[in-house]
Amino acid sequence: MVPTSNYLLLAAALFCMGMLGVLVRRNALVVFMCVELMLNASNLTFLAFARHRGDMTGHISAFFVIAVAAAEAAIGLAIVIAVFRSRGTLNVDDIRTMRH
Amino acid sequence: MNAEVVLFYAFAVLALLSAGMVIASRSPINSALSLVATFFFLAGTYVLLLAHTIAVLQVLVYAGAIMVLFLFVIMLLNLTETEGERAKVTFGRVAGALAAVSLFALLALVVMGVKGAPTAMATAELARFGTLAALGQTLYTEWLLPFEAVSLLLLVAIVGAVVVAKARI
Amino acid sequence: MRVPSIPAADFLPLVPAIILLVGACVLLMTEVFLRSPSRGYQAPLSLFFTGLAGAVSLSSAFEPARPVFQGFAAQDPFSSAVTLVVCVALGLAVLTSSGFLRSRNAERGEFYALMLFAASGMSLLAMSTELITLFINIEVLSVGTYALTSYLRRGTRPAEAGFKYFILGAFSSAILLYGAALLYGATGSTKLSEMAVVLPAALAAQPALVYAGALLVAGGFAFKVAAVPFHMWTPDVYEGAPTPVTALMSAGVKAAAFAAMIRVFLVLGKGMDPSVPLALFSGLAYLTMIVGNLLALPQRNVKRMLAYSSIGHAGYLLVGVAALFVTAEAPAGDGFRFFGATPLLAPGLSEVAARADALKGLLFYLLAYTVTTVGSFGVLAALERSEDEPKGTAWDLDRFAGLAQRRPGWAFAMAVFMLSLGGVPPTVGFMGKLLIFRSAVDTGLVGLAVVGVLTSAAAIYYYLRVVVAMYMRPAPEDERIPVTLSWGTELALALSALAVVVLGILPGTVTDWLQQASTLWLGQ
Amino acid sequence: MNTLQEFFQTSPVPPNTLAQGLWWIIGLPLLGAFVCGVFGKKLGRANVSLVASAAVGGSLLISLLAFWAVNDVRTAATSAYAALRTPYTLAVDSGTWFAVGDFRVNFGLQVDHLTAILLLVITGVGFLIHVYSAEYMSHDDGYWRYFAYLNLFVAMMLTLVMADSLVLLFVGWEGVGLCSYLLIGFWYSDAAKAWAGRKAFITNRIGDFAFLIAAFLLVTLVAAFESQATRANFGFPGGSPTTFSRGLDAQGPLHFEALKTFSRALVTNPTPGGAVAAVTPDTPIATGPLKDFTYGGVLTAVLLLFLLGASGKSAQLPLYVWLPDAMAGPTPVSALIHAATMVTAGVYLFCRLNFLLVFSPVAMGTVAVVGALTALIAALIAFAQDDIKKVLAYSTVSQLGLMFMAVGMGVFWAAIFHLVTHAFFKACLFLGAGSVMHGNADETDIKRLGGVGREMKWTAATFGVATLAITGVLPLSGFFSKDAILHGIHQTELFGLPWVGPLVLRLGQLVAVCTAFYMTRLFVLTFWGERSPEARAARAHESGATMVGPLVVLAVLSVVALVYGLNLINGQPVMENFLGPVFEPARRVVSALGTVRVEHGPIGVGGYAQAWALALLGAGAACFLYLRFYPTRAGQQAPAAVAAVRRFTQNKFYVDELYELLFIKPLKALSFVLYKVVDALLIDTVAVRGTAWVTTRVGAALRYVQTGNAQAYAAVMALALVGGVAYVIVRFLTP
Repeated sequence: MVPTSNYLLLAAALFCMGMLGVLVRRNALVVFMCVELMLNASNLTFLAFARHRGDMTGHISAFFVIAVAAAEAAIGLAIVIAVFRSRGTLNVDDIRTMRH
Repeated sequence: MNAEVVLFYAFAVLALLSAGMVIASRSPINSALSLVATFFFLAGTYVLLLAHTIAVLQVLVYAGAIMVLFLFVIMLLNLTETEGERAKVTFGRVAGALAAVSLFALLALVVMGVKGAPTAMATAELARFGTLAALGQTLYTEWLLPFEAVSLLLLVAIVGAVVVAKARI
Repeated sequence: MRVPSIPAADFLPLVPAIILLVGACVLLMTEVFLRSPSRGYQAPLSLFFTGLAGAVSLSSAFEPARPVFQGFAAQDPFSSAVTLVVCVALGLAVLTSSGFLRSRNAERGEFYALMLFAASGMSLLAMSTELITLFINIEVLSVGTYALTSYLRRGTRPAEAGFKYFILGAFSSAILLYGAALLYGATGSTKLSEMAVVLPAALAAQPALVYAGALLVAGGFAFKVAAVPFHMWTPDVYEGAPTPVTALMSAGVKAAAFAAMIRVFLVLGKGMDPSVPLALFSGLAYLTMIVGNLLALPQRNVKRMLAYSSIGHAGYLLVGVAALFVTAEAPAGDGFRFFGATPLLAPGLSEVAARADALKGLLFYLLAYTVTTVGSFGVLAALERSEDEPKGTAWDLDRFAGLAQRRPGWAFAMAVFMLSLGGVPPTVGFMGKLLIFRSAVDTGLVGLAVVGVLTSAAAIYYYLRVVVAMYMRPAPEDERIPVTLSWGTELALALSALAVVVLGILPGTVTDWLQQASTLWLGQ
Repeated sequence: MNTLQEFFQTSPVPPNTLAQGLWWIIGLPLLGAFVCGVFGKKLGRANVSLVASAAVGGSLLISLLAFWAVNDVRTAATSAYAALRTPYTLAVDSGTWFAVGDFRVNFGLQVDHLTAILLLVITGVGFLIHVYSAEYMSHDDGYWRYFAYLNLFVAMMLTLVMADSLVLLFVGWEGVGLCSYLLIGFWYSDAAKAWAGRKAFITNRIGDFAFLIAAFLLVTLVAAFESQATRANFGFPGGSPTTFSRGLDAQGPLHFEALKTFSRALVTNPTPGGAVAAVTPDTPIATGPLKDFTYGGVLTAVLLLFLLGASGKSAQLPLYVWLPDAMAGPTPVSALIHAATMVTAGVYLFCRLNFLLVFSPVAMGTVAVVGALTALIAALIAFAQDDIKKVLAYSTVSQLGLMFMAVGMGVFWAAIFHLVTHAFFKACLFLGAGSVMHGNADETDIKRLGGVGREMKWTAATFGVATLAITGVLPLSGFFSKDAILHGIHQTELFGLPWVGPLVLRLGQLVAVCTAFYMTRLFVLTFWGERSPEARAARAHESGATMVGPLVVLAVLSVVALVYGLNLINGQPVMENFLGPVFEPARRVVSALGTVRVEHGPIGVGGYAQAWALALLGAGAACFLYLRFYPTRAGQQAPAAVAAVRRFTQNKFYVDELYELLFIKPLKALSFVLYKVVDALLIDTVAVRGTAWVTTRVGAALRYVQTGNAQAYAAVMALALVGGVAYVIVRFLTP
């Protein structure tokens, strides 16, 4: 049997890799993909705990998270398209007209 | 060493590798495809956790639908060119990288505290655990409110996406 | 298989949200079926649904608290009060929208529909008592506001604002979700009521897991309420969003997020060492009050200034939240109290009464902030010219120069709003601050009250700068009067100015009502 | 005499009816402000000034009725905190304003003798200044704004004095500050004037902050007392713990009656060592945030905080710097706000809280010493000022210092008396200065005026009367009020601080000499002598009737106000007798605690003579210097060698030089140094500008953290989370 903490460690690693991607990648679309990675890490945590406790709540949570991720993808990609239309780039470093 | 252990480590290593590819590869298309791979390997670990239904949904919705949407946008915007060779090293990036790495160290400490292996379950229970029937029954009865809320969320997302992506207002 | 029965009565608390939802769908339908070029009917239509929802939530405000939908939501005076605040914010924002959109030739049913959708999300969020439901409802209101933020796409600002809001919002939701997963792992449930039961045992077994989860959840909420250091998106997003949307965000989203945060932490706080939530929220409050107000000081862009000021106001609200976690006996070893650590509550005040007071102060402050800030964004919306937006000069302080001569009514309303934001008596802002600081002193959080009074004293400076510009600087000679006249704007300004003054002079009825609601909710 | 007394003791309007109409005193100017502010532009110049003046005039009429009614024997207000009736008080309570838990504030007004006097001063002087302004502002485009602000100010000032609780008083306190800020900045044209407004603003906020903290402490203190007090504390007629609690529930702890009852209960201790021990000022507080402090100790802290608040509003050390700069506003504003009414709010506050102040000799001594030092420093600075309005401004600071001295020594009635006479003569002086500026092309430098008296006879005459009054020459009101203060101080000794009285008295006498000196200098240089060759206008012209009229009325008032100082009723000065009921609670506390020792004695002829001699000394010195000494030296810029020879040969000159070297030079240098070091450098630059600079800099620096890059924002969030989780780990995972 694999101990639950290994699954949790894998989830934590994926979560932090997603976070790393959000914080360092320049392409807005890739940044968004990394957010999806973070959501998946949360899902893995939910499922690992569900198995750990033999309780289906974690599964249902994961189900809803997938639905939420779909909704986020719809609106997020629309916004990415809008950004690209208005300035012709998806470089996060260039999307900073408003500051200070 | 049984099959579960072998499979877990295989999936874990592959998932981490492909997640690394998502972050590291220069082209958005490569990132997106690596992300699809990550989702597949994660679906594998879900199966190991007896979450069959979620594993299927993961492949169908995530890898199948959401990632297709990403790829579609990449094609639409013609984002084939790679990111600039020298990514600007800013304070935010360095601090962010440090934060992500140290957060992992800290979270690892926290989750290592979860001791023990999964609960052993009776055969009958095991037969139901993680199945579509079990999931569906709870979902449509007890979890009615979040289910309705999610349908609202999808509606809002559709309307929002149409409004944002529509031609000039 | 046990099939729980959900009685029809469980749907009653959802009625305000359902009304808003139906309204949104009706407005979407009008775009399809009523293809008349004039869309003047849309604002009154949205207003009708908003008013209906507000009336329903008011009528159910004094129902005793009860869980509905198997503990996934709760019907209680608290959620009714927050829904009412949301409806007030929504109504005023809708009123200012019509003129604003018409002058940009952008009045569409979708805009109002999205506003109503977002508001129904806020209403649902205020009553959710289960972490996943809560998360979904946060997403409903977020997705609605993301879309609204980049609704106008002239120039680069709206898309940029939408992008920043979306990417940071998704990031913070992911953090919140991961925190929720850790909490689930520690307690085995996502329902707040069940967590409350299991929490003491879970804390004994795995304290780090619970606290780390709670912390991550708090981080997610801190983003939504714009608490420092999760505040940095606020000025950029508020500046780029269409002004009526900014108004809705600064008032409605904040109210709903505060409501959810209070609900979650009141439950989590029960099992915990009480000094932890106290220290957490006191620390956030100190940072938010100081940084928000300091950042607003050098701003000449009034819209950004109001954004920073909204951060500062989140700080004052956090003072009220911190006061909710006071306990009768002193927790050991925390450095967040000045003036002696032992006796916390004012004499003759029970713990429940102190908490009810703090909650009343919070709700009143939310209402006060809502009418004031939506009103001031309304003035801003009426004044800005669409051709200045891409240059970013539409909200410069110079736009207010000599407003008193050109539009005395607006200038007066804006002056009233500024004074209220600054907490000058006899406006509602003063009353709100008084209630909050008073309850902070009552619960022994004197340090927070002192910093609050000091920062609001400093804040008056930048608010009065707007008043000075309006009343003491000459109007630019060459400029034509740049106003978009609409009945909606005039009505919104008149109503909110009236509310600011009347509630400032005679807050009695409302405070009594909130007192009753708070006691009813916390006294059980 | 008896018929006269009876006449005054029977109000024409029944007191209970009048009480319901008290709102109109505030309402009329508020209405005026609304009409002028909203319709002002359409109404036209004449109508605006008519509306504004009529609003204040109407308010004056009702105030007169109220003044009359408080003398009525039938007038009394019921106290909710004890089964008592407070005589000679009109009160109206409109019920709950707001409530926080058991902390409640009602919306109510009260008029007692103290308020009645101030009502007359505010509406009376206010009315005259409105009339005067109609001509003074006749060339200004912003007249409607001006009258709207002015009316609003009057309404706020009336709120301040009529408030029946500290909270409503604070509303007025903030309101007058706001109007003052708006009116100082009325002619914002250059950075210096903008800074003047800002300085007034910052210093006042410091004061307001102290005020709020004091009020919070007071609420907590009363709550602690309510829970700790015993039956023995309420052993006075009508007192009982339940009535007190019921009163607190009904009207809240910041109502003045509540504080009065609290002070009375705190000193009531019928049977020392009886069955139930009473709570005394030395009892430590048992519960709440103030645990283990004594009641007296907390009260001292409260009073010192109120002193800081009052220093901001009333321009005392260390917060006085804003007042001289506030002269950037229109002159009638300076007369009304910065001389007659708003700046006296601090004095009013302490007189209103007289029953608390006398609990603490330390606080009283601090108030007195702060007042004395302010009075002296401001008087010395006034020596070297050449701007006519600046001299008057420093003189106001100095006179306010005198009032604080009186308050601090417990001679409340004399402080109010001086407040009233000062309002008359200082308003007259300011309006006179305005008239001089009006007739001399807005010249304010007294070195460039001179000889104005010949062309502006009315202005010169009224200015002269007011100068005599402030100098303290015998038959004028200023003499009586100043002498009442000094005499009162002479008779008083603070418990434990016996040195304060004599010190303050000597400083006060010194201030009297200095006042006489600089005021005479001002008058002589402006109105007498030859016209300065650098004058802007060749000939001055007298102002019109609407400006001279108020001047004459104020000059007459500064003479006839002396009636208040005569020993007409029961061998007491009229003012002391009149204000007797107001300060009765303080007397009760004093007799119970013995914090202040008073030896009553009539003012002897010797005292009068001494005071007069002091005034004449200062005035004489100034006359000599500026009429004889300097004019003879004018134009004598001889070569150094010749001058040296002449100095040695001409004995007279030698004496003069010595005199100048020994007396005038050091004094001028002192004045200059005080102005430069204390005023300009320490307080203005370091304290006020420094605070503003630091906060703005920090804000501006923080701003650049806001780079606009979404990833940097996310990184800050991530760092905060790392910090939080690290804290959790350290706290819960380390054994």
